[in-house]
Amino acid sequence: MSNPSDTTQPEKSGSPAATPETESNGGAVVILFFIFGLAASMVLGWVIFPTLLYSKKKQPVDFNHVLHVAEVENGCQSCHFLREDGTFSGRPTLESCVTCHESVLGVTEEEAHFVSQYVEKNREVPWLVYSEQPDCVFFSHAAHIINAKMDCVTCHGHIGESEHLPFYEENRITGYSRNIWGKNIAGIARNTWDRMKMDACADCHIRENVRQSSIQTEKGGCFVCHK
Amino acid sequence: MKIDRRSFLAFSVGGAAGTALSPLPWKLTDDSSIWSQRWPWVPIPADGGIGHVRSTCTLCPGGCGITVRKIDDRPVKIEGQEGHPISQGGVCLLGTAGLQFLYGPSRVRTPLKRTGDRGQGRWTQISWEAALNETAEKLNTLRADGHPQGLACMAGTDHGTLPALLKRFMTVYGSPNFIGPASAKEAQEAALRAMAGVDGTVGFEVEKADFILSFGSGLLDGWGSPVRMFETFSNRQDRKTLVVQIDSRLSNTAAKSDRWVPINPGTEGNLALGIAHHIISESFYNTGFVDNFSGGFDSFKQKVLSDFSPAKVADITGVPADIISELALKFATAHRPLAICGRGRGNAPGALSETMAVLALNALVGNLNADGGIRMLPTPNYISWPDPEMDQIASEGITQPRMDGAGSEQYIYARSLPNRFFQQIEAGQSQVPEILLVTDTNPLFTLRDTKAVKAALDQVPFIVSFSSFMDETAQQADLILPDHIFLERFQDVSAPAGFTRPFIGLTRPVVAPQYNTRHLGDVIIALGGQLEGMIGKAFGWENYLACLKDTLGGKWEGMIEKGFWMDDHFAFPSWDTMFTTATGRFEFNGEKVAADPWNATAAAEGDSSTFPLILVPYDSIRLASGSIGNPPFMMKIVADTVLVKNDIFVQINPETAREYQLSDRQLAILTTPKGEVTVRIHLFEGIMPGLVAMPTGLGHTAFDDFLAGKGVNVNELIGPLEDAASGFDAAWGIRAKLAKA
Amino acid sequence: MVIDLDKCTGCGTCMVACMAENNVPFREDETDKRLSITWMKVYKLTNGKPYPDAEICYLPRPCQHCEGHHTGHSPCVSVCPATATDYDGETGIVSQIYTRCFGCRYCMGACPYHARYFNWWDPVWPGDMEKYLSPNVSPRMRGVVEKCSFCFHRYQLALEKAIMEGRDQLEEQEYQTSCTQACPAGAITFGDLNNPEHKVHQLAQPDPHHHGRPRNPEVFRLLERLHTNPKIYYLSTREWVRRAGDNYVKDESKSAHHE
Amino acid sequence: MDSALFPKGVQRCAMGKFLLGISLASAVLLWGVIGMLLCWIKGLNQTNMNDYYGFALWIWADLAVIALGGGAFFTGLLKYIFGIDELKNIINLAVLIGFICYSSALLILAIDVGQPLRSWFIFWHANVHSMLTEVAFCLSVYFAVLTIEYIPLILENRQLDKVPFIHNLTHNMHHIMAVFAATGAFLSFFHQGSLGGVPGVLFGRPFAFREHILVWPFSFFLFTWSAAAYGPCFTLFINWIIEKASGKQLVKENVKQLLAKISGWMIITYIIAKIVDTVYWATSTAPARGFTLMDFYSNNALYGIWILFAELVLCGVVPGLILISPKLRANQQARLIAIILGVIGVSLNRWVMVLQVMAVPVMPFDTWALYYPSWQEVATTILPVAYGVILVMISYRYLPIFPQEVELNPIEPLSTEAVAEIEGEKETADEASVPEGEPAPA
Repeated sequence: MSNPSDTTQPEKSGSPAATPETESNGGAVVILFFIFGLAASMVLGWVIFPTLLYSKKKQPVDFNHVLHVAEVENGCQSCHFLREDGTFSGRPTLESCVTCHESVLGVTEEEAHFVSQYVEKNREVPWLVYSEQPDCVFFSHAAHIINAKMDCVTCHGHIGESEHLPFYEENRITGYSRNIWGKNIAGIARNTWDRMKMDACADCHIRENVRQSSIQTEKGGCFVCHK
Repeated sequence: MKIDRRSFLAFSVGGAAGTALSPLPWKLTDDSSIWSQRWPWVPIPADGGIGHVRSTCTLCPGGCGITVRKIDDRPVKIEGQEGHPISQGGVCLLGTAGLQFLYGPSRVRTPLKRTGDRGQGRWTQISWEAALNETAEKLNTLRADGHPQGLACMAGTDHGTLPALLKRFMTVYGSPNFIGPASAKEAQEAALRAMAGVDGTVGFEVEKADFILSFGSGLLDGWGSPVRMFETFSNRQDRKTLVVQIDSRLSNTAAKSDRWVPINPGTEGNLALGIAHHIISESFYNTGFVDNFSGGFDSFKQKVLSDFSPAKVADITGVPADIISELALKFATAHRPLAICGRGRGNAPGALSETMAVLALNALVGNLNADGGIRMLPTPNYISWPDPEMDQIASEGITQPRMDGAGSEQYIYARSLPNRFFQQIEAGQSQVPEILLVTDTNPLFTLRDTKAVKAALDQVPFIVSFSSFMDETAQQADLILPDHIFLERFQDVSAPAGFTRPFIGLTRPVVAPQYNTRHLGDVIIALGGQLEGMIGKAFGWENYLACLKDTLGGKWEGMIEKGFWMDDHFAFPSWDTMFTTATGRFEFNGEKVAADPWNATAAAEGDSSTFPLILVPYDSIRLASGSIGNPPFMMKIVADTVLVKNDIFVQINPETAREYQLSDRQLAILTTPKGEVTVRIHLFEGIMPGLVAMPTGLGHTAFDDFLAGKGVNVNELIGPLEDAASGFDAAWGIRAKLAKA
Repeated sequence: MVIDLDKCTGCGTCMVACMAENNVPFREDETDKRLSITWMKVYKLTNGKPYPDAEICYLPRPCQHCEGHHTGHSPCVSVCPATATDYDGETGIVSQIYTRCFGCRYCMGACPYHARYFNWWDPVWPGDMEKYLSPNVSPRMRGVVEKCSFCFHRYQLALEKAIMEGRDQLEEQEYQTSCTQACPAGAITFGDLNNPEHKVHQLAQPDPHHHGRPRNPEVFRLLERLHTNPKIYYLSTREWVRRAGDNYVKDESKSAHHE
Repeated sequence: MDSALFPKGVQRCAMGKFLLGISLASAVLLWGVIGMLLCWIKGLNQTNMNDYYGFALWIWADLAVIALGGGAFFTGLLKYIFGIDELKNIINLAVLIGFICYSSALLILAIDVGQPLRSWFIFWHANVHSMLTEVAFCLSVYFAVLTIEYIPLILENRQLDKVPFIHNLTHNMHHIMAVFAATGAFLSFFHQGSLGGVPGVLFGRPFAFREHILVWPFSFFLFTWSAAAYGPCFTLFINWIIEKASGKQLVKENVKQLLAKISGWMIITYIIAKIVDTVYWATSTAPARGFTLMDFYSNNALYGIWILFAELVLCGVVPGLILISPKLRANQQARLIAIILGVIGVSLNRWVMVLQVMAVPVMPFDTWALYYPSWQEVATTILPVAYGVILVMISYRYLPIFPQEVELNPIEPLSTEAVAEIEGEKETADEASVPEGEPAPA
């Protein structure tokens, strides 16, 4: 699990603790025990902890993005669009689904379930939003899409190319989606969309020099992203 | 042994190192930080698309235009409506807090039937069908018994299709007892009928006037259409308009006026005539108008010159003679003078003579239907339904005398006399209604001498309330058939208070009805259908909306689009054609006023020996004193010199305080002939010594915990005084005494 | 922001509009004003003269968004131990982040205007009133400090609209606070004090060389002499009102605050 | 029955009597705990604080106990750094009191914040410009130091000391104690100072604001100085109480007089600085903002000019003079009075610098804000006192707090060795170096 650099760590960090002992006999045993402890805690921290931390939740309906993207004219914007006043529509409401789905299309079970459970009962689908931010966060899609010319993938990854919706992983402590912290438990982002925490936003804002107007932090002003 | 200890040490060191190298501690810290920021029971408002709906506010008679901001289907804020002819994009605090009524705990959420004793607050929820059936049954029996006049109906307004439907219902049912409101607005209309013979409403063209003489009217305290008054006030400097406020208290209006003329309370009418005296004696008056278009001037002149000499008036009003003549001069020589009346917010009509005196004053300077003057607007005539077919019972019942005596020989100019209605019942001098319908009004709170009103209500066997809220009167009802509130329904708002053009505002649903309530209009139509006789026939619409569309006809489309209809080009008739009195002239003394109108002041009730002080109610824009109580947001901004915990403050002058050894914020007993309450003292330099001023709008016993039990309802302490000339409630205050608690 | 005290009638619409706009909670008893959250608060001033010479003036007091004597050194911002409140060099707005604040209340002690309020209770909306809460302002939890934000969310929304229309500058009217918009007397003017085009600049005539002190003799700022350099300018033609805006040692020359 | 745990060669009261005392204190403690829980569960609406009194009784209690606990760092400074060796006989007590005071301060702070669960944000998201941040950092670090200084005392318990490992540990710790003492002194200098800064920097509050003299604000020095000056008074006061309670003399007269003398000179120097500061503030700082001195002391029920007199003269100059005069100092009664006045004096100063700051209206049309604490506040403020009493009782009973006790109240011959041993270890620590100081914050 833990990469080589980690396993080399113990000698470095461990040796000072161990040296006084190694003068006398049984130093090897000590080192052995040391590595024992090290390995055990590593496994705990890197393997067991993440699985305990997140609960997997299934989306109410298994939505096929590929299928829909093929159907609509202008990709994501067809359903996730900016309103005229610049606010973002987020996930589509049942209303927009019904334009095609007032009756069952195709033969999939999922479809039947969707129509019977939501369309017919006229209930909004309680989607679990992978990128849901806390209430104190203000995010302007307009600013990022139009001004910064960013595309959806930059933050949302390739969800648009998925045929099935992945599990929604909820952090048992914070109650927020795992996507905010990032799949990597160490919080290391390999792709631009791996992390949606404040530092991730801030890094980019610093790079792009977006309203670095805070007097206290000399970084981005709080009221750029907070409400 | 040794090994073990060391090994264990090594193990834990390794463990520590490993943990430090694993994400566990860092991730946990970060998560707990986020966890500590999330409070599950703090609501997270749902986001959505922003939309706006234009409608008309009906929380007061002002008729302001509002724009309701919505998030998807949720109204989230009420704001002003740009370009609205009355409110010009403005909005008042009551309107702004309107959403608290929509979702508030005091809403009646479903039809209720009383189970406990009256006022005990024990109810069972019943279906609309059951509620309507029970009502219909009662109404049928009463009619079958042959005295339909035993049905009475109290309504909060006289204008628009809803009161029209109610009146129609009463007519075909066979009862003359439709009791509308009686406020300063109605007093003005009565004066207009008496003096000009015009059946309509009085408009005050404050926007164009350049000298406004306000006889105690709280232009900034909720008088007329509040927002319109605020705007007029604030941009008057640009128009070089002067406002003189005649007031016994430094009210907000007085404080903001160009000049405050303190006056003994209740003597405004005398001052008006005193000013008239000067104008006449100095021949400042508009001869063109007086000589050619008025009648009864000579007797008026004689009366005024003999009885209202500056010296005498100065003595009564406490306004020095030189100031009286100065005001007269300024008023008469102003380019576009305008005298305004209706004390405070104008909740009480006052003596007819006061309104007549002020109208006469306006007439003297010839500003009737002139720019910046008094506008005489005929009653909106868009409601023209075919006369209903009447059956025997109805035709007989309708000819019976009204319980409140309005329209009788004696009170010929009054349309409704709610105060008298209850007085008569309580005094056992009139037939007690067997069924009372109450809608859009809360007499048990708003009328003087609430104890008497309560006693009268107790005698009524069956009370049906259509209130949307659990107000004081609804609490006494046997059945509550809750109406939608203005944000959930269609309604036409015509003849807004004091406005100067023919106008109909459209109130429309901005949100689907939140609870199991029904539109009053629909209920009346449905009820009509359930009654025996011809009654059903009178309501040929399947529902209220159909009725409204049908009634507004061509105006409808435009109203849906703009939110209102207004006749911009309305041509006001000229002096030679505007008066429809027998003589076709403006009658200074009124046409058929029974009693001599010029015995001006009504003295305050109580004898001055036991009650050395005088209690006057005062209106504040921060306290809604109509049938609706303050919403929580408004209670929140009531000053701590008005209410602390549940104690109400009365304002007295420090001099008065010294006289009775009272100090600021101290508890005291306030006694009037009508009752005794505990109050706190607020020392205020802006009030005349000898006066005690108490705010209106507090002391609710109903609604919710945010309003009930806070302060005292001043109407419990003041009794109505019947004005001989009109039957209106002429009381403006009452004698009182203060003592340490 | 410039507030014309001659026009203000003390009606309190600004206060209600502010509460309605910003999801401000309320309680059954709000008569203890020192426990009552009112981002915008209207004070009643009197000239202290006896009847009938008494005069009243109302003074609305939002957060003054002080800039201090060097940029961002407002009384409250510098003292916050957790960087929960901040001064924005671009907009000049003093921000407050409720999820960062841990409720030490040092900022409240620092603010001479009492513009900061503490959530002593859990917010509760009776009946179904939660339904009217606006998503543009996040409701606060118990134990944190809150205050006027100059309706900053309106700025954010206005910007989004401008972006849609391909602009990066806002028109003066596009960003107005809730109180400004609501005031039926039109007493409040809001805009960019540094923009000579804007009405606020023309009314207040801030002097850049003296920490924005107004050059218009009829305009004053609250407690000018504390060098808080606030952004709220008050306009009054009445001398006693202007004098009531600051403290003076007895017999001090009236122009003292121009030293 | 528990005599096996007593320090060598001393007598202690009967178990029953001891437990009675403990349980009495515990009852008070419990009351405090209830108040504390109420504040945590129901929130700060349990207090009588309001938007004008964001800081109230608790913050005062914090400032006060920290000032009184100042005896620890100052005595430590004198003993270890300036090598005034007699003080070794009272240093343990000073450390114990310091430990109690600082732990109490931290506890009260944890109740005082609106979001206790987030209180660690002060480190996590620290704003280095804030005086409170500095306070929090130094406070917690110094608390750690005090703990480290207190541990060896615990380990010196007769039974524990038998364990060789512990014995060695104690021994080693004594060696490096000077380092900690120095660190402690250094840290204290800053957090006492920054506590003074807390009101001093409030330029929106003319009553609290102090000008820039070497460092802004000047109250930075005043607080440090006063803590050093009055802290020892409190140490002596507690010592007096213990002696009264135990009915024994525990510290030699010369040690007391020495500490009293030092305290006296500190007080005098402090009070001179304080008076200068007050005069400058009253004649220059405040008037420049439109306030006269009397604006701060009139038109209200509580804060008359008497409070200034009491703080400066009655509880400042007076105890100072008493303690510097050898004759008066030697007089038990006079010294006691001086000590008590001193304790009151510094507490009064902290009260004024917290609560009166909140009371004085700043906006001309605003009014005086007066406040009285709710029972929950009082209870939670008394809680630490009860806790302190308990800790003192236990420590005194089982730990060799007073090196001279055995000598002063001889029973067993062994005693002197015990003393010698302790002395020996302490002395070895004297060569410890003083760490570099950092520039004071501006």
